[in-house]
Amino acid sequence: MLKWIPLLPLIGFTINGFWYALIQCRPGAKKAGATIPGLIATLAIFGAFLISVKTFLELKGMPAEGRFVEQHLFNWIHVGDLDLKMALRVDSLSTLFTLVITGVGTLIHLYSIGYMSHDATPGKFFAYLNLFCFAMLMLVMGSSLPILFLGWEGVGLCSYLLIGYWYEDLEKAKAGKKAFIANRVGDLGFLLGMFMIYTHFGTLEFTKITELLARGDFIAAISPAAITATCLLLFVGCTGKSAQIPLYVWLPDAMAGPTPVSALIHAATMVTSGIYLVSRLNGLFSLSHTAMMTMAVIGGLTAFFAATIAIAQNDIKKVLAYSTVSQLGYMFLACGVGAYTAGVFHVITHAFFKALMFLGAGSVIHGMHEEQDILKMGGLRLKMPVTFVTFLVGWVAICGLPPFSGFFSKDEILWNAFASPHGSKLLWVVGAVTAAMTAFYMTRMFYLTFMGKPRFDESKMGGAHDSHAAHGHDDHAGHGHADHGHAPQGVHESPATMTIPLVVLAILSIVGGFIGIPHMSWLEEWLEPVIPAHDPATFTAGHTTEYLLMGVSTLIAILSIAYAWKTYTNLKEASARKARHAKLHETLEHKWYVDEAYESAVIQPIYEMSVKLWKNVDVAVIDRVVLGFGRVSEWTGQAARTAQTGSIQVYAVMILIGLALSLGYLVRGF
Amino acid sequence: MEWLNTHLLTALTFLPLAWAVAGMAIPGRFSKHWTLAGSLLLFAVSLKLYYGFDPHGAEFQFAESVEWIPGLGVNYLIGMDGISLWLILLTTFLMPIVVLSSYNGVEDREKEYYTLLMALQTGMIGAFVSLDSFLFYVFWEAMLIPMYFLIGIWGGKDRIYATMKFFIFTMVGSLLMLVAIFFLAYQHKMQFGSFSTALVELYKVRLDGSGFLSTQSLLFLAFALAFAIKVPLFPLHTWLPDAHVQAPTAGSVILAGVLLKMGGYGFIRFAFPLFPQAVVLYQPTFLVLGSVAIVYGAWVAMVQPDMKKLVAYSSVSHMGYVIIGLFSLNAIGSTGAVYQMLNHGISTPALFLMVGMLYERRHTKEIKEYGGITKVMPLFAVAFMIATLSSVALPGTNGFIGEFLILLGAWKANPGLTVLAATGVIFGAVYMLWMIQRVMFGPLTNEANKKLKDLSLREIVVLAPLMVAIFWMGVAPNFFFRKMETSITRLVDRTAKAGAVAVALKGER
Amino acid sequence: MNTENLVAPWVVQSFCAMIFFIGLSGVLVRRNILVILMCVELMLNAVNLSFVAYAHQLQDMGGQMAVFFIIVVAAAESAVGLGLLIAMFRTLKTVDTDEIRLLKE
Amino acid sequence: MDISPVGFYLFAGVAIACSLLVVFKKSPVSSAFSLILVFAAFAGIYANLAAHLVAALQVLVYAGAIMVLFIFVIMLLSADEPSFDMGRSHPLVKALVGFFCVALFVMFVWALKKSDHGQVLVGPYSVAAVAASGGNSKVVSQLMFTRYILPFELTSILLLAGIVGAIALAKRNLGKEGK
Repeated sequence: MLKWIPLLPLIGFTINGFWYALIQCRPGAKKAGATIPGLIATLAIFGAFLISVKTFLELKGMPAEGRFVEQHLFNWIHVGDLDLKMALRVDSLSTLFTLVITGVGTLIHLYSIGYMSHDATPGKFFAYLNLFCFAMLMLVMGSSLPILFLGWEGVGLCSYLLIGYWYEDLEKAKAGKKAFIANRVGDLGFLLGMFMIYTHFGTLEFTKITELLARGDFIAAISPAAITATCLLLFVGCTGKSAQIPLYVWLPDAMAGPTPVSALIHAATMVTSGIYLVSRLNGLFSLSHTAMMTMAVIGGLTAFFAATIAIAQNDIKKVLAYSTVSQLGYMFLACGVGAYTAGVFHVITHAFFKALMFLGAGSVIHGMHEEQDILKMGGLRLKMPVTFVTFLVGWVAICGLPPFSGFFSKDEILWNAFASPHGSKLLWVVGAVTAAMTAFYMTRMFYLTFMGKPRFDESKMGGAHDSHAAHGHDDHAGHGHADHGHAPQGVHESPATMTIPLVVLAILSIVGGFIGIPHMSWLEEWLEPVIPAHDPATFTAGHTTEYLLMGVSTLIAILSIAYAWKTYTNLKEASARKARHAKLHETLEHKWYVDEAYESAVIQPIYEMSVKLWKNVDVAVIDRVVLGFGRVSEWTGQAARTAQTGSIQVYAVMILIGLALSLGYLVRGF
Repeated sequence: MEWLNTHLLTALTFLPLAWAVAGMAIPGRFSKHWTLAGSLLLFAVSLKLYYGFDPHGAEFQFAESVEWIPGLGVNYLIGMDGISLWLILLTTFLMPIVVLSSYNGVEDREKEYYTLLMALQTGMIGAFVSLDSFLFYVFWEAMLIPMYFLIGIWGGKDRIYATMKFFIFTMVGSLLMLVAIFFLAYQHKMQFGSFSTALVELYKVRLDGSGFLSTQSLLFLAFALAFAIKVPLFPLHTWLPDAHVQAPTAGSVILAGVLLKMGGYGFIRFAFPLFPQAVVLYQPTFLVLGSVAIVYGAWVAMVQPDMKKLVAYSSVSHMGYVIIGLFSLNAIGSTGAVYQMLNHGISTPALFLMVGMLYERRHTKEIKEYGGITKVMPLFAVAFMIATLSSVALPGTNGFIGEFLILLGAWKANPGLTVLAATGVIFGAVYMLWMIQRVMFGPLTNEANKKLKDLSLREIVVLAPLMVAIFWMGVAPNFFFRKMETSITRLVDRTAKAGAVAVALKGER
Repeated sequence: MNTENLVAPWVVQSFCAMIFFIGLSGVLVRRNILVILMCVELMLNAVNLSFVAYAHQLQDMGGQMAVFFIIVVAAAESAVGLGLLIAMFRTLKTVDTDEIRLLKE
Repeated sequence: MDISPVGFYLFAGVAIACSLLVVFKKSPVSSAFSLILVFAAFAGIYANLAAHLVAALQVLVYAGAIMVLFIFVIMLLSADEPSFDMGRSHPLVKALVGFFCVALFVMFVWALKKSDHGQVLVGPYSVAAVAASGGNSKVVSQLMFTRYILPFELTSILLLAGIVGAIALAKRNLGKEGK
């Protein structure tokens, strides 16, 4: 039964794909509505969700240690001693992920039907969306590292296709390319990590690796440096895919894609694949302290760094993008300090409230007719009540106020950062400060979007062509035809297909936290076979400090919300304060000039280098050498020609010399 | 029909030539249909080869031997094993596609064009099946002549320069090989009393392989030079971009699809088994050259203004992978290398065909002339995307299997270099996606691009088999590995085992 | 006849060689075609003498027969040579090889 | 070699001197005359070597026919003015020619000296045997029409070609003048 989970989205992809390619692409084909392909896609992913729920229940019934379901499809590569089987394996960890992917995926597919109703080629969009789900499910359900890698690059491809979905806008195409190449850089690290594992462990199957990890003698044989190198290489792969410090630059630009894409790919699923990989191989990672320390430090640093940038962003999706990078930093901080379960818990809760907020943002943009700049919004709580309420839930959850899910998962991470054997006080401080900043910029965005007086002129809005589109996708209504020519109607609440997923996700954001309440967390006990729980003895602090820290983090959240609320009530005072330290604000707005730095440090030199290589090495050196042979023969020909003087005597003399030399040579022999 | 069973390979080799000669009688207009029928028939016959080949049977099957030049011990000895099976099938698989793709691409002198194509096929299949080094040399040179005319007559603007360069470059390289063949035959006479250039005989010849300049190493270098030019390996590759840019679509498809594989096949069939110790001695050099070729090819491809030249340099990069795969000297690397040759024989022709289609519509290969093609040619964009994914080695396509195995094999041989080679994975994505972005995506600014027609039915039929092959080879590689596995283990044993002696020698010196 | 005051064979042969080389140097150095032809005759005679000397030494008539034929050839050669010379002289008005550089393209 | 040394050395000296004259004399006529002397000296040596027929032929054909032809041509072309063209040729060419001729000569002499194994009587035609069977010319003519008949015929064809050639050269010119 397992194979149907990834297979259904694949079938959805093929149906939509071929339908689009064969029917839509024919010149003069009439424009198709979004409902048919949308329904096909949603049904496909919903089917997959039902089967994953069935698998989950099946796993629940099994005893703790035997808790996995396997299905062998066919053997993929059999060469020499490498024998890779295309097999799916779902255990307690991957079933959670499948549930999240298919569950949130279904909601997002449903949402997209409404969102993409005005799009010109919905078939292509839903085909790509389903292909993404297939790849993500293969990633999570693969039984060996190469299958995980198959899914890994598959999701990279789909994010490339979906980010650059509105390919007519060069910026969006560039963003897609940037995402794929940044992922590819990470995938290189992942590939080399896989080779290290293969050479040291002799196998790439997860089950065999975990068995070998358990055998102490085997591990002793491998040099610690090799293990650290393997973990770091795999972590490089994660930084590429889950947008951590060096390779996070593609995620904010990925907002160029349609919003459901950002919700599904860049919030809930793809970016969390790094965490899945780390927790899947937690046995390997926990062997090398340095690797975990680098992971924790990079995670913390990314969280803090992204939070600072988010504060100064004005585009609603960019704020959410940087907040995702920051939350991912948190997850890696958790894994770095050894609390993989906390990381997974945060993945789940983050999937709920971040998807919720992205979809909320999407419905705001949809309603505001492609307006994405929060400075031009305001007072939407009256116009879009459902979006407002659900967004409120998401905002509160991410700020980490009890009893919402964000509080539990973030607090678990902070507690582990503080107290776990691998953690350190400094990491807790960074986490806490980032939590404060998160609350601040989230409140800022929430307030500017929904509260206060509307700062836009409704009459100019709506109508056939939304000409003004700062960041928004200007061809939302494009493709050379006016699809909704109805009268200019102001800011409107999104249709039902968009609001239902919002409500469901809001509920999940509230309820989500209860699966991981500290000390009686169902999650820890559920993931026991895959991720061995920490025995509390090794913790450096007792329960009392744990509750104390909980109180402190809640207090921080409330204080920064209040502070943000106060600053943005009167905008004049807020802009005055901004002017005061304009320099800092300006650098934050320009994302610490990281993109420009990359451009000049990496991309430009490579470009110039390759031009030099081509012009100098290829054309100048090698070609000249090759043509040189031609010229050499020409020159010798020329030289020889001068010997033909035309006078017979000279020829006779040459014969004589030749005769003399050869006779001399022969006579020498006597 | 009975004759066909016993002499299948001879039939396969000379059927195209006979078919072309028979085609002389056909009026010019129908020669393309005639050639298409011929190439399809040939493909069917070659399938018989696939079913007849038993991987666990003798090393060289369907063998035939006829005395040719007794004096020199040269005989018409042909046969095939698992590796040449797939390369032959690749040739016969590509030929109908090539013929169909040049249906309205070629207007003047059609009859000669198709005759040359078939003659080229005879040359190629002959080279893949010949087991006598002299016979191999004859076919090796015979191949050049039709290609020379194909590029020289139907080529682009300064085709004479390109085809002359291509011809002389390859010819000069292989002269040394001829000298080496005769030296080997002579050694065979010294050691066994009679001249012989048959491969199996030459395997028995013992050569001093101790130093870097020992006889075995020098002979290896002679063979390696000829094959490295053909591959083309890094310093000797400058003929490829010129030949591709000036060649007609069919010419560059065949050139990229099959002729480049001749270099790799030469290494596998001749250089590796004949000079195992030299191979081990020169392994690091070729690994370095291969890695440099990958990165160099990718970087230079990035800045090419002309699409065909970009794809040509990408071939340099892909074949760099083949070299490091071969020289990793283990089963995984070698299988990866052979598989990468097949992949490259599918993805690059697809790219060339599509560039050719664009050329047929807009008569320019400059990237800056295009932009936003997806809007008017969506189906073309889908096909182009698939071919790019295969060329960029995305898992699920054939490219990934090849590159994964090669890098894994090379990692075992030399981890440091493999890291350099693996960066090729990134640069591969960079130049292909950058080209796609400039050609396919972005606003449709150029007026001329607005009236471009999407793929016609003929063009779909041309591209469909390649697209299917890309996914089939990506998802079910075992189907291909089954047939070539034993041949590769034989190759690796013959090279690694004897090579070990060289290593031992080097060790204790 | 005691043997020591007889002429050693190599002396005769080296004498022929000397005549031959004098003729050769004449051919190579002199500019006048007539003199060149004469020197060629000289070289031919040197060869004839060497033939006869060997014939005498080896007591075989083959040498003399060869001389006989060489003389015939020499006669034919000089006849044609002079004929050419006259024809050339008629057009080029010179017998000096320096002016006659038709071979030089 | 049982020939009288006195006669041989006398004739040899004359021959060498005259051949030097042929080469270094300014005027072609004097070269021609010294060449005749050389031929005469050669005839003497032939007679010394008991090759009477050849000696006779030498005098008849070489001195008589060929040299007469030469003198005739020199006079015809009035190319008699002394053109000491030795001077004009390039000193390097002269040096090269001189050096290589001497070098080769020395090589020949050295080779001949080394390979000279004294009296090696091989063939049946010793001087006495030839005299016994009727003299040199009888033996030569006998051989001419028995063993060497083929070269004899070939030379006759050669002569024919020579004659035709000479006529063709002369005729062509006449033809041109005649028009």
